[in-house]
Amino acid sequence: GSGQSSGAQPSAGGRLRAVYAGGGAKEVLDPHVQSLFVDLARHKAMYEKLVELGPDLKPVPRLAEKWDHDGKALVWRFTLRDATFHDGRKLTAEDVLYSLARVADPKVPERVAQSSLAALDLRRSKAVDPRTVELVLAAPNAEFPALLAGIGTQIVRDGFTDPTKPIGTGPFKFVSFEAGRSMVAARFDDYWEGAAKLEELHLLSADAEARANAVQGGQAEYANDMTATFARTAEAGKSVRIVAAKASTMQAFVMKVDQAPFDNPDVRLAFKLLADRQRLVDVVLAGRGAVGNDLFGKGYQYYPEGLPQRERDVEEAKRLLKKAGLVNKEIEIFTADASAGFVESATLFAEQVAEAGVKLKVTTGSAQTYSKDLLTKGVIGNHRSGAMPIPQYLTDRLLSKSPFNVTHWRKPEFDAAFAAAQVQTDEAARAAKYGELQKTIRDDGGIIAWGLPDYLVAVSAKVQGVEAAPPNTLDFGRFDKVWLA
Amino acid sequence: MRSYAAGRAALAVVQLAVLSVLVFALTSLLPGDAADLRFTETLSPEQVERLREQLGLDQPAAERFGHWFGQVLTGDLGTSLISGGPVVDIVRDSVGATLVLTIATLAIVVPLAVALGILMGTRENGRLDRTITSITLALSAIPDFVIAVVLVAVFSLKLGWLPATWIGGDLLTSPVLLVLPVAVLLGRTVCLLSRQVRAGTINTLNADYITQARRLGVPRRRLLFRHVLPNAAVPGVQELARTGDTLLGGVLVVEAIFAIPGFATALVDAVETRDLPVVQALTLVLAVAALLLNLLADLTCNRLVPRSALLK
Amino acid sequence: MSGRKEDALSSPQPTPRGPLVRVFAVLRRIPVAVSVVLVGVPLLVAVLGPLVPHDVKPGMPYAADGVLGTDGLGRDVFGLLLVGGRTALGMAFGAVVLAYLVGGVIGLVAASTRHRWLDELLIRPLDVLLPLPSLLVISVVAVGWRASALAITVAVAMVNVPTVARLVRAAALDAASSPVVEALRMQRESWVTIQLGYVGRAVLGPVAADIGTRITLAVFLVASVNFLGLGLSPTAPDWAVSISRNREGLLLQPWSVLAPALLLVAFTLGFNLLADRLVHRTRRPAEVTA
Amino acid sequence: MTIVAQVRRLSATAGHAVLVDNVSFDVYAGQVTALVGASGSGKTTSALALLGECGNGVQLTGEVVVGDTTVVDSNGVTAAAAAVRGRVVAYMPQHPGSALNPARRVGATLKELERLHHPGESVAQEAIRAAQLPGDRDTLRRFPHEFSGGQRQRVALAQALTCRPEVLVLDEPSTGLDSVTRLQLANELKDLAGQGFGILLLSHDLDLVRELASHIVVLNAGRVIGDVLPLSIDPPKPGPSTPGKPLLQATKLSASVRPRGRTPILYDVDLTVRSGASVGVVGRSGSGKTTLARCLAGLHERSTGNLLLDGAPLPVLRKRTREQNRRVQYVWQEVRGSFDERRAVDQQVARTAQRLRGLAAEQARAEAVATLARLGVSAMTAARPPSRLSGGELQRAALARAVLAEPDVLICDEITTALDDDGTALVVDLLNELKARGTALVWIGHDLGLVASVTDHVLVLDAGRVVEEGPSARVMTEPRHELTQRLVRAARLGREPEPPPKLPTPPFDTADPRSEPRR
Ligand SMILES: Nc1ncnc2c1ncn2[C@@H]1O[C@H](COP(=O)(O)OP(=O)(O)OP(=O)(O)O)[C@@H](O)[C@H]1O
Ligand SMILES: Nc1ncnc2c1ncn2[C@@H]1O[C@H](COP(=O)(O)OP(=O)(O)OP(=O)(O)O)[C@@H](O)[C@H]1O
Ligand SMILES: [Mg+2]
Ligand SMILES: [Mg+2]
Repeated sequence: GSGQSSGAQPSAGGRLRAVYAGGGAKEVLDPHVQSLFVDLARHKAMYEKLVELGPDLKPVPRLAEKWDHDGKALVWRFTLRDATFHDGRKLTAEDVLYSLARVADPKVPERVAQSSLAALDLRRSKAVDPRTVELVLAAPNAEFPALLAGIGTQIVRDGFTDPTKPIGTGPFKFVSFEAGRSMVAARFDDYWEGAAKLEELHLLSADAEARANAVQGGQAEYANDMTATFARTAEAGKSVRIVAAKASTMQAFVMKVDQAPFDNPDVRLAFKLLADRQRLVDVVLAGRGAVGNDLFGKGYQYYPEGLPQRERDVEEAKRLLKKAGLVNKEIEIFTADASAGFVESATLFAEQVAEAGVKLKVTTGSAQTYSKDLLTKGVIGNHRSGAMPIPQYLTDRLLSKSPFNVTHWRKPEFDAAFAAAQVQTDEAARAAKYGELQKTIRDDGGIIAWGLPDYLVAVSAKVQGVEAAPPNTLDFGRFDKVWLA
Repeated sequence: MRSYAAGRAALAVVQLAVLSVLVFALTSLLPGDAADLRFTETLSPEQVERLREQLGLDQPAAERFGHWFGQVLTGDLGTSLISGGPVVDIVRDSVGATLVLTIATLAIVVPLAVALGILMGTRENGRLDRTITSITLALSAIPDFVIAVVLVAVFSLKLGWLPATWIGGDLLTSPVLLVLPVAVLLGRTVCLLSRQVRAGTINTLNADYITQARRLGVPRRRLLFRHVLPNAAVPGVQELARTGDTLLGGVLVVEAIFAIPGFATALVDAVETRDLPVVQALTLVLAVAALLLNLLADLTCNRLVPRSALLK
Repeated sequence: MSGRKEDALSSPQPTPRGPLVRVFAVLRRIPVAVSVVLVGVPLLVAVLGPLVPHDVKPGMPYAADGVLGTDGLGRDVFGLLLVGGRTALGMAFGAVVLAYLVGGVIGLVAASTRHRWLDELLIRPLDVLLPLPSLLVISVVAVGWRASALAITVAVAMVNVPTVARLVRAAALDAASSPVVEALRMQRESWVTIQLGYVGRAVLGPVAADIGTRITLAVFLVASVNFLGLGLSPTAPDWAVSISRNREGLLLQPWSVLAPALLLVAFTLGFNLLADRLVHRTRRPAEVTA
Repeated sequence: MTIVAQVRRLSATAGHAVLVDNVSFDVYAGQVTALVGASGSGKTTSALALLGECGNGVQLTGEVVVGDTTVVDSNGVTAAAAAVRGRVVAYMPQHPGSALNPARRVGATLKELERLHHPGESVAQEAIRAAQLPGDRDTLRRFPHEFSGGQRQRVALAQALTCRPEVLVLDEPSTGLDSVTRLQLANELKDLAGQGFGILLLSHDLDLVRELASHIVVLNAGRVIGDVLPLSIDPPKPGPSTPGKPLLQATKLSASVRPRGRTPILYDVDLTVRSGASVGVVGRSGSGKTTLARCLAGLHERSTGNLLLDGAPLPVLRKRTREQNRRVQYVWQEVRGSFDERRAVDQQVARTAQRLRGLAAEQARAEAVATLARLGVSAMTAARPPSRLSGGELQRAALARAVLAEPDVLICDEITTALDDDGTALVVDLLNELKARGTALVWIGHDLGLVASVTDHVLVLDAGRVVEEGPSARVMTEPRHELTQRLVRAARLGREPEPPPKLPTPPFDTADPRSEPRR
């Protein structure tokens, strides 16, 4: 809960300093090249997308007022809002086409949305009128609006070439930027949704300890991505308030389903049964989170309801492991200090697995290359995922051709079922099909999703209007509704 | 003297060249390259492959080094593999804060260490000497990260007197930002340096020429500042040149704790992201600084005590 | 000149007796015993700690269970202390020993060789290495061979090799070029007798003085590397890692940070004091030691 | 005669040791008062009392009045003493080379002293002139290391003179100087006394004292034992000389400081030593005598030329056989540096017999003790570490160390500089005996009288070249080369009724620096 003081009247003016985990030279100003939270926040302040994601990760209109398709989900029409760019020009269909073309430019491989929007056929897409744009896909896809809400899909001005002079339709205008340090933006008075209350927005970069010190020491009013321990300390005082988006990300162990011993479904199940999820949540997440049920996306659109919670059952696990002949064997778990809690959870999980007579040896790899290494190295490892629509998660990680298929889950029938679901234009039918797929994953797949960490943001007491929202959704890191009391 | 300078310069050039080969080799040993690290789980492997080609990382290491070296010879440090911007900018941006930090530290360290060193040296084994010795030894025994954590907890979070981080701060408008970082860096440096000055002072005081100057009626204060100090400073100056490297280790800790976007952080970042041109450039800058510092120290010593250079 | 050597510049003056001076006058009376205790306790913990059977059931993070409470992973702080010293001190000791093995031999050989080219061959490369920032070497090693105590020990050692080699060479050269060695050669003493009996002993003084600071610096370097998360695994029980990982919970369970910090500080402080004493001793005129 | 300093019943004690016992003397304006006596007799201690100074742990009593200030009374050094230093008494220390601050230009210190003691007067310039230094700007801007040893000695003198004190104390100003330089010094001092300074001269150089002093105080073991100079013992009689076959032959011997002949310091020296005979090497300080000796000993490796021992080539020490090593021995000029501080002297001496003659440890030790005793160093003294031996004792121990090898060629490099006449006699006695047994001797020294009596043949070196050689008696009586003539003439200081005509000081800047002492 955000626990806002009731009845405070929004007041205009003031400067808000928000601190994010910095990326040093990695930080970029180009809205189509981004990957860090601090980049996302920066782009969100200045740019907008056609579509955004709601709190349940369902597409909601943004620059596109509304949309519909030809009934086969192949040709999509988006009606644009009456929005104004920072330079005073109105948003038009041409801007949208230019932006999407810029994303797809094959000469610049680092435009992140390139692969997710690969299905878009830009040659056949066109501006119907200044406020209507028609986008044609190469193959039908009922999830297309969600793809337009993915990262790196911001709408820029037609002819935008110089990312160092950002011009968007967002609530704040660019003032200055230093990679790895700060960006300053000022209120854009002609914002279509009504000008922001803040006069000035500073987005700063710093690591966790500095963020904590800054928000406690009054050098910042907003600190993103805080640790549970900090939350515990901060809640003892009065100066800082924690805004927690409950259970909005996922922590898991991933097993490679095509490699021994995890090519044996019994072993996979045994490991799922061995995880003491509550203890993992209590220790690794310091209690700030919910236990997981071996599935991604609890509470999101398409999450199958009514699944029983997987409980710990050491006896059953022992039986399965004995059957698989794994007792007293040693398996390596490949981890790295790549993300908070990885090494800790691996270490703890090793203790839990040991209770069933299997030794899990913790091997630590290089933090920076971990996500790539994990694709090929280790039979079991750590995995986390931020908030994203469930179909996207499946696309990215669980199809035969998925680029980040860390569990090596490659089943043609699964791929086919997913393709069939994606073209299904009826939402309920689609949801049912997705639900089936997810149950398969939960029972048979290689993901031990043990915890759903809360996403924690710290704000100083005078900051009002900060909503608890999962990352990557519309209300997350949004400063046009925030004011200083 | 001219041949001495020429020899030094030639050695420096060789040192820098060998160093860059070494650094290149060292960083080439690291697993993964900049393309792998550029983005995690946002770019598809196919995109990463294209990127790798674009960055020229698919070429053999020797070729890449040759290319880089040729560029440097023409005075171009190249572009960052990560930000795509000129390396010069990254170097310039990161050097500033660290430079201010170190200069501010040294501006306090040097006079303080000299004063303490002389005070201790003139009273060798006296009460004051033992007292200051104990304090400096104790101070230098506390790791700088412990000092930093404690200082922040007390002066920023508890008392709220001083800013805990450099986040969003500007040195020009709030020089108070320097207080805590400099305080952390001071401890060990002052200790090391003052002990050198102390040793130098004691040595000098025992020298015949000081006894002789006193016997010729040179008064105490003059004796101390005109006769003892220049000689006593020599080991201190040499220590100072060597302190550079030690100091940098401390700077990294301080930069991490106070969120100072400085040189040490940039260097570690660049290593972590395999941004080779940046690593190379930063190392070069550092090596040049170290060499210059040593040269400066030698020249200073030579100026202070002309014979000391000849004795080497 | 006066008998008492309070001030070498002039006749004795009354010593200032401010309150501060009086307070710290106590400090200077710290007998050797205290320094030995300061060094000894952490050393004993580090060496014998892992042998002490200490089994506690894991608790909640930063709880008050056990002697010193628990750390961020719910582990018993006291139990961690017992096993965390081996790496914290061992890596530093190992690094200095290694640095002296390599650098010392290089320095001695370079100083004693009559072949100028061999001297050049041994020392010039080190000259080139000297400006190589230790930070870079260590971060490269730390990033490349993450969490390997051996790799970091070797890296810290290598960073120290050039300085050690130069120090030993200078001291040995001083001794080797002295008329004493010529006289010994005139008497046809063997090379080994000269090196061990005279040169080696002459080198011992500067080395003893150097080893004190070098070990403290190595402890700091290793600790800093671990503190910055470049070194050992974040779940390692190492003291510096504990300080680093638990400092967030300083207010929740202070011992999780303070206990390892105190041990580390006690060790370096004690070592500093002892080294200082040793330097004093070696600086005394020869008559006293003869 | 005005008394400018008065010492009455001065005693100096260190613990129970009495260093100076009831010493009284005066220093007169315009005259030279000399304190003489053997080494360790208390000269420096008494002189320092004039400044109200003493060594560590030393307690002064008695009465010392300088000008009209009492600097020492029955309670020790008075508070007023500090005021006389520099202003009333100026002291030139025993080793002036190390008394100059390497970090300060010599002019700066001179100006400083002028401003301190005589502001507004140009005393510094006068002092420089009196010290026979050129007073140009360039000289004053030099640092001490840019002067030669002799020049440095004069800079130190200029410093003392700049103070324009009433009493000038000069401690051993002539040790280690060749005869020419020593003569120049004597003349300078005479002039100074003429200008009205009261000079206190401390020296064991009796000839110098005889030449200068009008009042003499003889000290012995801390007591005044008289006011008449002890008679100089005549140089020992030349030993037996029966030159045999050539033993050691050097031809075209050249040496350099740096490798490959850069910075040469010795040029084409030829030298033959016959068994049972003795060759002397003389020359001004820094002329290359030690270098020549070290070449023969095989210690100086940067040399070219031929070296034959008994007709067989003699390589550098490193490549010599044990036998060659034994047959050629060298006695160091800088003795103190050649002993290991950590081992007892007798042990170190005995090692020679053990290593080179294969004697058992016991036997070697006995022989060492016997040889040392012969040289006047008691077994008790020799059992101490070198730092507890006086310079003279150590010098004799170094000789014993070499003699124990029973060498065929013995090279002695200024081995009597720290010895008084009795000690010298013991040394010469031993050497004569060795010679009688066929040992060949190379003798280096500044004391020409002694050289003449010890050697048969002499080489005169100047700037690394042999400028004259011949039978010792002939060279000393009829020197042919101009340098030899100067050396011989200068050596007559204090022994001839009329002083030799004052020699022109060589032009300062063209003086060959290699002919000046470096330290
Ligand atoms: N600080 C001291 N403590 C104890 N004994 C001392 C001290 N200084 C000198 N002595 C002793 O006092 C005696 C006289 O010393 P002093 O230096 O006056 O002799 P000197 O006549 O000047 O001899 P030299 O000709 O060698 O210079 C010596 O035996 C010396 O060992
Ligand atoms: N290492 C060196 N570097 C430079 N010059 C040197 C070095 N060694 C000797 N010399 C010079 O070589 C010359 C000869 O020195 P050497 O010691 O042989 O003189 P010496 O005749 O023995 O003098 P003394 O009478 O003072 O002992 C001197 O001018 C000296 O300055
Ligand atoms: Mg004396
Ligand atoms: Mg000589």
